[in-house]
Amino acid sequence: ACNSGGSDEGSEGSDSGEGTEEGSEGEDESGAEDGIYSIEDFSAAKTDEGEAMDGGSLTYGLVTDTVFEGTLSWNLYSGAPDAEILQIFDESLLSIDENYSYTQDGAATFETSNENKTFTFTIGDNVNWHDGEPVTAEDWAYSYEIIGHPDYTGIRYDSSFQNIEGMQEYHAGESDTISGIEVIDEKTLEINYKVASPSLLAGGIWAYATPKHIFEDIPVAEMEEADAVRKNPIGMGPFKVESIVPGESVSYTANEDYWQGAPKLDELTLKVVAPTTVAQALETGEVDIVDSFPTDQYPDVAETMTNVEFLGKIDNAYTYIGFKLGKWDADAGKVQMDPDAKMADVELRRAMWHAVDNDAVGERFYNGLRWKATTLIGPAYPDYHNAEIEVPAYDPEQAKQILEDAGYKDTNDDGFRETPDGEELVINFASMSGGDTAEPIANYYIQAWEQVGLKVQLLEGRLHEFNSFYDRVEADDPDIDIYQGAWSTGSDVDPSGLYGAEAPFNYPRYESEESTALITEGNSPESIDVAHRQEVYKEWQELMVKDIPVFPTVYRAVLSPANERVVGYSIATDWNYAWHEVGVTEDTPQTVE
Amino acid sequence: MWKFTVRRLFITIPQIILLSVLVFLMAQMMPGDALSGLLDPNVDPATIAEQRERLGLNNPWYVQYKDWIAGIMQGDFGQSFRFKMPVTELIGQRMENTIILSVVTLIFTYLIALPLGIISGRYNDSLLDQGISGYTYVGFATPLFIFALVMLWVFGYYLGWLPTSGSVQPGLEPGSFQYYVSKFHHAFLPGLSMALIQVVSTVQYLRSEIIDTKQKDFIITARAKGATERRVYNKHIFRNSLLPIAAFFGWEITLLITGTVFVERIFSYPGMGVLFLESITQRDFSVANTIVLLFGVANILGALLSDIILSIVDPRIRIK
Amino acid sequence: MEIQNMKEIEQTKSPSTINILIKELYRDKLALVSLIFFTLVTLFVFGLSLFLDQSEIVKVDLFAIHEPPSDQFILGTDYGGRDVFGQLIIGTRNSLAIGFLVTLISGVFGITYGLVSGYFGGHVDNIMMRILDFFNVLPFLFIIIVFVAIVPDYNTITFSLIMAAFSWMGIARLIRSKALQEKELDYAQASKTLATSNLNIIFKQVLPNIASLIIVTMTLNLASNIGLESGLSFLGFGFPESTPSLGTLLSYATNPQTLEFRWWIWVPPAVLIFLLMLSVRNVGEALKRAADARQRRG
Amino acid sequence: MSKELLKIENLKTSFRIESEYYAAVDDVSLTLHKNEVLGIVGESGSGKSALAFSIMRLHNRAKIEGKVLLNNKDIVNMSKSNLDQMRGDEMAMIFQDPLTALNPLMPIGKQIEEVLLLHKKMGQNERKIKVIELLEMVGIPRPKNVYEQFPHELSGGMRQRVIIAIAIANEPQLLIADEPTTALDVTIQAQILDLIRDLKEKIHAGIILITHDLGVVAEMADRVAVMYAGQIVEIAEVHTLFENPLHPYTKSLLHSVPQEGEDKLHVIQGIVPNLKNLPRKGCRFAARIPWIDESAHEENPDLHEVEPGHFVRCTCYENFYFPEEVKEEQSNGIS
Amino acid sequence: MAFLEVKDLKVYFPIKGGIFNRTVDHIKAVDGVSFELEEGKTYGLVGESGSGKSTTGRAIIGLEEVTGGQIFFNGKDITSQKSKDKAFRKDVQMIFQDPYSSLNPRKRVIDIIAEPIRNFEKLTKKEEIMRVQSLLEIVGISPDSIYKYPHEFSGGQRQRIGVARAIALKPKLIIADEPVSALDVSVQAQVLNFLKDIQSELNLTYLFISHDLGIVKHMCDDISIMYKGRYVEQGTRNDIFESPQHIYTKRLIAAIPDINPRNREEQFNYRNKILDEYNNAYNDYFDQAGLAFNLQSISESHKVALPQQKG
Ligand SMILES: Nc1ncnc2c1ncn2[C@@H]1O[C@H](COP(=O)(O)OP(=O)(O)OP(=O)(O)O)[C@@H](O)[C@H]1O
Ligand SMILES: Nc1ncnc2c1ncn2[C@@H]1O[C@H](COP(=O)(O)OP(=O)(O)OP(=O)(O)O)[C@@H](O)[C@H]1O
Ligand SMILES: [Mg+2]
Ligand SMILES: [Mg+2]
Repeated sequence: ACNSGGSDEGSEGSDSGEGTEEGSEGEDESGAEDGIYSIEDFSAAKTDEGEAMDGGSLTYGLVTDTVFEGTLSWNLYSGAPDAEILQIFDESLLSIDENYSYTQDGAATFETSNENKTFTFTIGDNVNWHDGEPVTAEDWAYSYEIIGHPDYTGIRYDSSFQNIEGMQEYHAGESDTISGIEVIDEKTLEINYKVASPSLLAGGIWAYATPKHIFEDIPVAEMEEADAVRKNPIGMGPFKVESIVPGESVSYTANEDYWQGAPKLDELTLKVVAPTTVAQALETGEVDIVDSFPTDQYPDVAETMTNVEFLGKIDNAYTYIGFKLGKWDADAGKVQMDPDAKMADVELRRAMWHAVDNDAVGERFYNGLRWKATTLIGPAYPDYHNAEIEVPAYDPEQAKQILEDAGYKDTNDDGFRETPDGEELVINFASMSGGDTAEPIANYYIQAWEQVGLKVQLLEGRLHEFNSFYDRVEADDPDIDIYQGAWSTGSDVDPSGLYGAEAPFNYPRYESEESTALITEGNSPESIDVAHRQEVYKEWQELMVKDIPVFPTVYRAVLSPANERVVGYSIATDWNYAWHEVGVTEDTPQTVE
Repeated sequence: MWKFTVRRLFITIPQIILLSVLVFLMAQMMPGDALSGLLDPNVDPATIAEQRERLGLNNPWYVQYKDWIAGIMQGDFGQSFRFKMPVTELIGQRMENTIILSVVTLIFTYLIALPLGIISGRYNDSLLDQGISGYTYVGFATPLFIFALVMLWVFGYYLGWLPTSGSVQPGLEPGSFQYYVSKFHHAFLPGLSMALIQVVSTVQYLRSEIIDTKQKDFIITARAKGATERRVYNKHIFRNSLLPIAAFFGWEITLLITGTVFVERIFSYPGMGVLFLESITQRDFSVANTIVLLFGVANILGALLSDIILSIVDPRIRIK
Repeated sequence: MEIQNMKEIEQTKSPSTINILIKELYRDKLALVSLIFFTLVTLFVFGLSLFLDQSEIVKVDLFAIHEPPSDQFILGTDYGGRDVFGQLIIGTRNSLAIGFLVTLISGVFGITYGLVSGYFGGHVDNIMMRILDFFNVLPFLFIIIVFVAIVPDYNTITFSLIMAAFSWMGIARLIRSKALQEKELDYAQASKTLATSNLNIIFKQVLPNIASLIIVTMTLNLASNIGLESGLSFLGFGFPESTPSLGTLLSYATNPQTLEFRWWIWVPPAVLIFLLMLSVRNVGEALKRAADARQRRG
Repeated sequence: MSKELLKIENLKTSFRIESEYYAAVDDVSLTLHKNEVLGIVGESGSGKSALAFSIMRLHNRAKIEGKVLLNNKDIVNMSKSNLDQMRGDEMAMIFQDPLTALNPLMPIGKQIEEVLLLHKKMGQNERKIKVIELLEMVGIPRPKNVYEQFPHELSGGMRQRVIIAIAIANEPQLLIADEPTTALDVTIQAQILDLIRDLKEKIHAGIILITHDLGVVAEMADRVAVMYAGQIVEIAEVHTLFENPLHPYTKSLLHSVPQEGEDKLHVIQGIVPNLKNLPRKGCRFAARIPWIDESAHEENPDLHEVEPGHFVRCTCYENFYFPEEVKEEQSNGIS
Repeated sequence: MAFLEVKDLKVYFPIKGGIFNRTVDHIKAVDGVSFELEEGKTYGLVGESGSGKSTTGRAIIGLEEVTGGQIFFNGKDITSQKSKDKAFRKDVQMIFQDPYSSLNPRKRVIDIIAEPIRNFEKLTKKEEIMRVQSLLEIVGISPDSIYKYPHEFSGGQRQRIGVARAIALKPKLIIADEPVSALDVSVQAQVLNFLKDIQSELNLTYLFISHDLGIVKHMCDDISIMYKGRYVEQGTRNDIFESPQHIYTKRLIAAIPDINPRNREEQFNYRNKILDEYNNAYNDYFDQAGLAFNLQSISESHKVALPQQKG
């Protein structure tokens, strides 16, 4: 399941925020020369300075420009900030390892049968809701009944749900029950899938239960507004929601009855911190931890902010330049390539890749906390990322050569190249606003292309706001030839949602037989064999570097600073939001003198 | 006075209707409609068309307008596509904050403006007056947002005296005493920042009003009666020059509303102003439109209030 | 002293409105300094921007990001490695240009509106005033923002028009009340009995009498329009970043690192906007005094 | 009328214009007795109001020199609090413009009460009764209603009565009326003048009546002072002044009033010079009677007592004639 | 055929009120006034403030909308605004009360005086200057003042500039609305003298509006007394001053202060007597609404508003 994500820090997020761990060894995070940093310098887990005291409280800062929506239900939420709030008081029944694969260490265990099509889950006996009721199989099944319900308006009902036996009938209202889901006993649930797929084991299962005894009487259509979601939600996690100030903050208290044992902290407070003030909030101890620190501010505080430790990991996201190669055929429900598209010539696209210096972009704008991207499956997926592929390097001369060879010459001496047919070539570039760097980066690319003789101009002379940008890209606005976008990918590497021929999110509107074959292969039952799947995806990554429907520009790091007094905190994927392990060594946060 | 008030009310009604039409037209001009946000892009276009028909989005504009108004009458401003909740409820949460901020600002404004204006007007051209005029002079040229930023930096971060964001300390029981203390505490710095800039016009107005009144003939009459200087000021000059200020009160609302957008943004104060800005950038237009409508109504009522206050305090209008 | 020495008479001409205003300005040293400052800044930024290439200035330089002031960059660079000084020049020019434009559009419209409403009075006035009242109670900042957000292709002209659409009321109201007073004065009545046409009375008789008031109001409007523009840009609803203005430069200060460590980006525009507003106001106030003195004498 | 109530000696009131002081009242000396009406006439700008304001010390920023003795108390150098006690009690004033002299936001009753409150120990009710009495006394119909009303609800004549009520509330010994009827119609003027006359009988005050209407003076005053350019140019008993005016200015004024049988009115040449341009040396009126030889004027004109109680300034009155008289005589002579 | 004839002139002003600001009533500023003017004479209109004198004058020249009645000028009906053509504008001029506001402070003397000339004639700059200078000479102001502004003149001079403007087109009728009441006695005399002088020179007819009976007596041949929008008495100077018939007229005359201090007592007693008479006989002279009755002729030239003799 892939979803569109924002271009920049903290913008619209998407699916459950799972990630992988990478390069977590470097303990020493002391400053870099030239103010250039590397993700290698960061650890994902907090270095504990002493023993946790008994109890204590901690403030967790949620960095966002806006307020949080407050749809506090895994089934219903849509914004990333809500997920941050949710993960403290409610958790997935299944835990994952560093490779995003389900483990048997969570609140529930599972077995597969029937050629990996049937899953049988057993929920631990000591797993209870905050109100003392046990978490039952029925509760878990209820989540599926909500998401699959005809009145459901959320965004979770996707292909992995459709893959469940009887789900489509239920969704269409033809059936009152989902035939593929069976409650065996109070703590045992069985789900039957139509097709076995590797995605299922990599986060493809909806592992969040819903307290049915509370939601039972609320019609699905009204759930989003229910008090049980907005005012006094309950979960099964280590902390309970004490009170909510809408849009601003949430106070939690320890759940003494937590199945992994009572948390170390007595209280936890989550509050919204604006990206502009986050540094001061950390320095003064107003917050102990923030979920994501704006990387462009890091160099300014790296030396001075001595009261916190910066944790870091690679984000499962990349920024890219996309080329419009066709249109979406709504009737057929698939993309339609256009051989006459302005950007149809792959040599032109390759030259444009050669022309830009993404390492410099990463270093200059992000001080190394973003760096040149190579393939469309990033290093956040260590098992699948193809690090060997040779991608076009920054080389303006070569770019010019490629263009010359492909017939793009400056025939009328205006300083810009014309098409091989001798027509003016003006490439319209759309990019979205957001953050300080959006504008200079867009301009940088334009300048870089100009250097190799390509006339690229910013669509309407300005950046476009996030929503209207994507609307226009999605609508295949003829004024857009190329665009800069970003994807934040989910836990599964499967690229079908972004580059499949039938994917509406396939914004470049690219397809090829080869690509389609590989994508299908990667999610076939054969690919449950991880080694096979790795092979397929490495091949697909190579194909993308050859065909260049888009080229990735930078990968990025997530930084999460934590006050020195915090122990037991981590941002590693396999930490599984173990908030009950988090403690503090002293009563008050350390501050910068 | 009653006649005046009633007549004034009658002017208000067409204003509100016109405002609603304007907001409605604005909503029509906005790209997309209520549905483009509500529905999943993956949903069958036929379903969307069906939904459209069902929601009356294909009706002629006046029918839609009528339905919209009918909804508003019942407190239904539509649904926020971003927050997935009724706009009414969403704005309700923010309105409290904005009102608290406005009240705090108003209190500060009058607490600062009245003494300054009175001193400056009474002792005009004295050293004190020159100081105060200097302040209004500088205040006039200082953009609110720069000033607020500096205030935030100095008192919020550098000195750390006051909270720098949010509207209330987390975890307090809503409605409790501490809760309101905390709300006030959070509104203190933004309110003060706004007030310090906004007093400028009031101080200047009060000053010139006092200087003006000082030269009126009836002041000479009062002196000729043997009234002491103090009495002349208290009973005649201040009273007469404060009345227009009282009437200014309603107009102050317009100023406040504009100011809150800036300070709410700067102090990350979750009120209607930031909600508006977010809604616009997130294209949550049902929310944005509702806020425009509400602020417009607030302005209209402010103007009404001003006129009514004026009619109460000024006998020349009262009698008419 | 007969008709013969007409030459001499010509020379003893009494001063015109403009002359009196200029004289008053000359007397008020602060206003004079302000005027000179304002004029110099205006000439400087408009003049210099002829030689500056906007696309050159907004050109991103990856290797000069956040440079402090130096010989090469008088006021350092911003996060895009762009020369702040050049942006300041162009930004000031843009801000002033929009200030002038909005003041002019709203001024011309407001004056005409006010004159017509005030001079004709009666039902015309009644209806026009109700419309004006309505505009007055609109939450203009919000509506401007909405318009900026929904007008797809906005540029200096559309932006000015949007701003002007909500800033003509003040001057219109003022001019109207003045026109109401003036037309009741005997000199306007006299013109009527002399068969002078309404249009002539409005524009040739009444208008010159309120000219000083108009100049004063327009001057003060200029200040508030520059302020409004910077406020809108600050909120992100002004010019796009590729068209710098004082407001966009100032909005960099929302970044606390910029606020604290990189003063060269935001302090110059802040100071400049402060000085511009002050000088415009100084001039406006001096003109106001001049106009008042004149009224007392006339 | 024997007792000297008010004695003004060498009063000089100067206003500051562009950092220099100019005297608007220049060396004025006069006396007023109890129960006497002293009329002061003169063209606009001759300093009549300035003189009146100086007596009450109502000027805001004027330099006052000389002596103003009311019952032998020196007002010019009196402390502010003593002055406050005198104003409204021992001395009171009626103003020219009834439209602006009342506080628009205060009910009529309160405005009259204020002057009682300031000087008399009275209970609230007592005061109200007294106010209604006063309103009745100045001839206001339905005083109980008017008590509650606001100034703008009354006509000009009524407002002037209210101002008079304020002035006489404490039965002052000195009443200064600065053009009390100029803004009013003749019929109302007559009523107000009658009222003042009645009041004089009742409270035996000394009254200074300022006006530019010679008719009013003729009807009201016991003695008349003629002011020109800040100075008194002639002062005399009313009969004397009207029957035997001496100063050229007095003569000119009397001549300009339309009178039976006269086809041509007399015109005084030129205008009253404004304060800054006042000639400070020699006869101030000289410029307006250019046909009179310079030598006729005194160098430092002083008030001369030509007969008991009749004072004239400057010697130019001695051989004064009107130019048209000469012409008439000449043309008469020819025909 | 009369030079100017006003028949039953009515000018009402609406009183707005009520919740919707509708016209709820009218101020009958002028309510059925009729008179005739003879060429070359001065016709006085007297009354207390608010009696409708100015409104009458302004209605004739077209500054107020006429509610009812007719106005004829040289036999031509000029009641409606439209009928007041250029010829009429040329023939009828007005002098205003306030010499300060009646001259545009932004205009130079030449522009002020030339305004009517420019509206009617095409003159070269030079001719125009000559014309204006000769007009200035007529009104006794130095011709080299043409480039001065009004504030550089005294009240009397300004009033004469106003007159110069009024006579620039050689009008036949001049409506003078309290031309001297804003002026000091000394200056008053100057303007009055001057008005008399040019009357004979230019054969002007004056409609002279004033509340000062002394001045009216000095200036006018025929006089009308107005009260609350209606005439109470009309006649020659002698009719009015020697044998006033209406109690209101008598009261007005009695109110004029006598300039001879010897007559003080006499005048005082007389005034009181008239006042008593006025109070006693009020109902004989005014109807229930307190308005004057219609005029009745009591001699060829003398008309008084007395109740219709019943019988
Ligand atoms: N506060 C003041 N400051 C400066 N000059 C003043 C002031 N008050 C009066 N004058 C000047 O003093 C002179 C005398 O004025 P004053 O008011 O006493 O005249 P007046 O005889 O009362 O005239 P009027 O009949 O117009 O009331 C005038 O030239 C006037 O301009
Ligand atoms: N434009 C107007 N609107 C309403 N009422 C008016 C208007 N002009 C005059 N009036 C009223 O008409 C009546 C007559 O006014 P007018 O000016 O003719 O009186 P007047 O005799 O000239 O008085 P004055 O001596 O004060 O000039 C007054 O009651 C006045 O209030
Ligand atoms: Mg005076
Ligand atoms: Mg009049």
